[in-house]
Amino acid sequence: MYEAIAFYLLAAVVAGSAFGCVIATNIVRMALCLLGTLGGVALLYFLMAANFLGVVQLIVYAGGTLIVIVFGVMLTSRAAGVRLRPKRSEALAGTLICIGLLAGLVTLLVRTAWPAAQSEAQAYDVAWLGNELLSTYLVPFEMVSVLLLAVMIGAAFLAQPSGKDKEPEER
Amino acid sequence: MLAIGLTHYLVLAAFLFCCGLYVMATKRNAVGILIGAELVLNAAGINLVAFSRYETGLADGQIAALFIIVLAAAEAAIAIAIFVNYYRLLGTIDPDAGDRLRG
Amino acid sequence: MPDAPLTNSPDSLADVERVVPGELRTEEMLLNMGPQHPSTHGVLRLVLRTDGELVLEAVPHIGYLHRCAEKIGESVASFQFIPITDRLDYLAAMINNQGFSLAVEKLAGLEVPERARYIRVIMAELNRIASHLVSFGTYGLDMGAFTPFLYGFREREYILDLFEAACGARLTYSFITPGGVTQDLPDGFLDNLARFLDYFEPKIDEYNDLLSFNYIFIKRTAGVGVISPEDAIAYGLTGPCLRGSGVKWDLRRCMPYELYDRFDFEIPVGVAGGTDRIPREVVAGDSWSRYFVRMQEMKQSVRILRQCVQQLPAGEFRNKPKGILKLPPKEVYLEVEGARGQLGFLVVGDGKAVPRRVKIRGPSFCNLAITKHVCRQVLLADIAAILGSIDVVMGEVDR
Amino acid sequence: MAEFTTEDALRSRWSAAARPRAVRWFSGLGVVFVLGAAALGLLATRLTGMSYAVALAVAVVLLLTGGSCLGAAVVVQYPRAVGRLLQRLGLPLFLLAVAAIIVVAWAPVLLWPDKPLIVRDVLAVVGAVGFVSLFASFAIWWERKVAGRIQSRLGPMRVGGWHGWAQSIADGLKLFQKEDILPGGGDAVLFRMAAYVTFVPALSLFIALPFSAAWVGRDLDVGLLLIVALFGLGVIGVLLGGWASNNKWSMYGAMREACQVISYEIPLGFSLLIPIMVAGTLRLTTIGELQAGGFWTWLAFRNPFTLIAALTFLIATLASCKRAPFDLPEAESELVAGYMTEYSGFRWALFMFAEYAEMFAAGALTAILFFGAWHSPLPAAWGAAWATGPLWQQALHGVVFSGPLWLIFKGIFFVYVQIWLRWTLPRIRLDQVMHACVQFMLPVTMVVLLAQTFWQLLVPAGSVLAVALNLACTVLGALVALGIASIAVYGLRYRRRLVGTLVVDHLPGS
Repeated sequence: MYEAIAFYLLAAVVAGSAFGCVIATNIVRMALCLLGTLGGVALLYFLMAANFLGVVQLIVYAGGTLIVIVFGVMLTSRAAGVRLRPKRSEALAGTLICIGLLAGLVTLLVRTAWPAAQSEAQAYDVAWLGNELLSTYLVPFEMVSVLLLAVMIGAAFLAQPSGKDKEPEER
Repeated sequence: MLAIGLTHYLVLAAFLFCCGLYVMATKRNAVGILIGAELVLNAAGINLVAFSRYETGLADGQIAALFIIVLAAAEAAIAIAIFVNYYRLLGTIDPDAGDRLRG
Repeated sequence: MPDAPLTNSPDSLADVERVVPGELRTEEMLLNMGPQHPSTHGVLRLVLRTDGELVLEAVPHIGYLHRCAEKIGESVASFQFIPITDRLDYLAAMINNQGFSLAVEKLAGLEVPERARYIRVIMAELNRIASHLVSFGTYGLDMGAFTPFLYGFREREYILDLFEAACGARLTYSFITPGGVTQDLPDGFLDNLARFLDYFEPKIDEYNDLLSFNYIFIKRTAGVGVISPEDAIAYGLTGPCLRGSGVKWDLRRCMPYELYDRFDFEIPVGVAGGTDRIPREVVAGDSWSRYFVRMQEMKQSVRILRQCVQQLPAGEFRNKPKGILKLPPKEVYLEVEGARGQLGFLVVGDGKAVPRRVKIRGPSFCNLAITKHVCRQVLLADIAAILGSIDVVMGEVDR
Repeated sequence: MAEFTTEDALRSRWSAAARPRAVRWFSGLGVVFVLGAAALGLLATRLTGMSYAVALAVAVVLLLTGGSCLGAAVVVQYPRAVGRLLQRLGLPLFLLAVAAIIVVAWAPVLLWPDKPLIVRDVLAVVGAVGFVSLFASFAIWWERKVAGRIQSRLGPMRVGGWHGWAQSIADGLKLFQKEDILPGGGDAVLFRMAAYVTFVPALSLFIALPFSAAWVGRDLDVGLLLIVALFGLGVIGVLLGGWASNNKWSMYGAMREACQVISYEIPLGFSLLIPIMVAGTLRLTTIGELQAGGFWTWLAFRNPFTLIAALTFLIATLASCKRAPFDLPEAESELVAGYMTEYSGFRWALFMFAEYAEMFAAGALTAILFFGAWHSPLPAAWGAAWATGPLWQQALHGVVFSGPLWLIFKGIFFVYVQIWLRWTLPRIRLDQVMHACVQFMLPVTMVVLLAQTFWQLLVPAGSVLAVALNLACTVLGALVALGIASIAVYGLRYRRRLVGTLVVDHLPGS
């Protein structure tokens, strides 16, 4: 029963803040809502006994990615008060499509009879996950590290001010 | 209702996915679109972990979710770098303004 | 002038004022530092044009403390103007008193007894130490070190006690007047002064160890806000700011007034690092040099004070003018070496007790002018470092 | 201006006319409630099952209410006597309350360890809240005292009598009463939320922070990572608060904070990896128990690399907790108060609480990871007999050999180090902070990580080299500790000479 209570609470938090993202017009508030979603999803991971994943979600997502996003918001919106509202037609079409998609998905999900679990749910402890990561999933792991390196270099290259910007300084 | 199963998580993820989709489709702020993408990725993560927990019992779901988190971080870093440049060039963050092909 | 366009300050000042946010380049932002801000000493307002942490331009705006001191000087008798001079550089009020008194004495041809001259030197040097102690403390504060501030004030408190014993006031003394000083030194003053000097001299080295040679402090101040000797002279800098740039110019030695030709002391100047105990990173004319000149000057003041204690003669403490002191129709301009630079008084008499014209050259005012030149392309934190090392007192800038 | 004395504080607030009436009402109500409670209690003896429990609970509540009413009557009737008594008993009462909170929070967990997890969790949360509030009040007072002593003044001396011990409580009461100001043009919702977004992670990390092997809210297998994650989360609150304040200085503070904390999380993480590698686990209790055998087994002294990692970890936590010399986000001489510029009252207090909670967490984490966790410097083997003996021996074991008191002591010591640095060092400039991170901390931690890897691969645990370097590091650590202790003793012994008699004589009352 505790699990059910926890799940519904967390689901409310996650869904509520995701919906907050939808209706918020202010980009910083959207970021705050995203924080709610990310934290809620991290706790959901805990609920699904994926402790390590939950913590990684908190560290990397909430502690890293989100800060980068907020940083980006502040860097790019001098006039942060300017609200870029969606066009009415766009919003209407988006709403219709999304509601339709959601209805379809939920019907499908509820109707599908999922096969019974093939194995007992086990407690995923960190050591087990680490061993898996460095044995079975070694290739993707290494590929991700190469990707991260590329991203680091790319981001550094993109973020440096271009030569054109420097000129007015001389005057 | 009280026994939480796979379907519960999947429905939640579907809702998250649709929210993300809507945000990506309609927000007029590039960073907002990034936030929408994060929502969608989170929905995928929930799905993967839920399947791994309730169906396979293997590590694959979790590992995939882990990679999603890492990729999301990388994506955010690159995206923000692009947006900052975009903002420098065009003075706005509205993605619709970027319809020119010249820098 | 190395960068001529900057001297067109009215133009570019208007530029800064006129800029509205929309016209700024995307990264730039206008920032108001002051008039109420913890690191502006007093009510100075700086308009900063920033690009992130980088300050592109800093324009000082003054006038928040204007009290018409010069106009008051033209409507009261010279003795009555003494309390107003207290409020110019309120951290070194004795020297202000002294400067104005000297100008009036020169104008009126008033003789001053020798004992009074010694007392004046004692007071001026003590006040110089007190002022430099505040400067040292607040500079530490600007750099984020809170503790030196309280040490500086602990020592300054004792000087203020000495002043209180001498004249009853702790901040606005009105002690030195045309013709001498208002009272003779009280009993035991010299003993207490000697005790203080014995106590204080080793403390200066202690403060050097605590703050001046602190690695972080050096990193924060050395090489920051470098003023070349040419610029310093061109902008009319005086006092520790000028000497920090390596120019050996001190009125007490170069154009001696009062009794300064009798004392043995040195003029510390800023030198490039690497020699002596001066850290490698230091460039002559940077914030650290300006700061360190003050620390060394305190030592020299102690030296002068020790000689005063030994030499102080007996005699009259003032030459009281008979009746009302009339100022002859002449013009006198006289400068003294204040704690912050050369403090000048122009007094024009027209045969009455009230001067026809009083003009004050405030050293802080002139020193402040270089802010705009130095605070370019520096970091936000450097503004505090530069401003603190220039050490302005707004009471004197605004007058 | 008339001085406000204790007598003024003790004066009755009730007018002469209102007092007898108030006393009558309070005492009457009190008697009625107590009688009602007695009657209910008698009734309860006749009942069984659920109704018995309900009746008993109501009776207890009634008794408490009646007691309070009677107490109020006494206070209103004899305000001075009660006030004096309270004043005299203030410190013991306060300490008693502290002890009571700790006991109430933890006793059930220790007495019935196999009760449902949720009870334990609730109690752990209560314990964490209690501990954080208490520690923050203590640390704020203590920081002011230490700062005062460093600056040759006394610090708080008035409130509460003995060395102004109640200063933080008084400040807290003041802050609660202050107006909650919202900056004009700011984002009110975000402004309000930001304080909680900062405070909640700082508080909740105490759930996973072990005070000893048994005294831990949730002993997670990813405890260390969780604490580090929650450490990093507080930044978002600062960032949002700075943005929502609609103040450029706040904005600068927020940006600096984000910059600094994100950058220093990397050396922090690398330093963390060293103890993780040595212990082979992320579980904090296991890491702690690894260091039970005397202070030469502490992880910091294991080999030179762990020692360096301990130092880099300390520096990185300084930057993460935005303590001097890394206190740029709130640098008062540059940014007024940084991100806190527009905050006042309760929300400001929340930021402060979060800061001090993080400081303690950082100190405790340093102790757990590198400096013997909850173990005293004595080897645990010496006290093994006591650990299982009668209750008094167990208690003694907890005090002498290992227990939460030791962890709290060590945590407070590292907080003291942070305070000490803050009041001694100037502040670093932002580019120097980044420089120090990227060009110094990062390479050093990377090299140490690599070196530790090779060390573990190549040098067997009992080999001569390992033992010799372990010994050398231990001696070095002991010498540093001795040095600090002797400097402290010297300073205490010769403080008159250090400050100079001139100044001491000058103090009021000398």
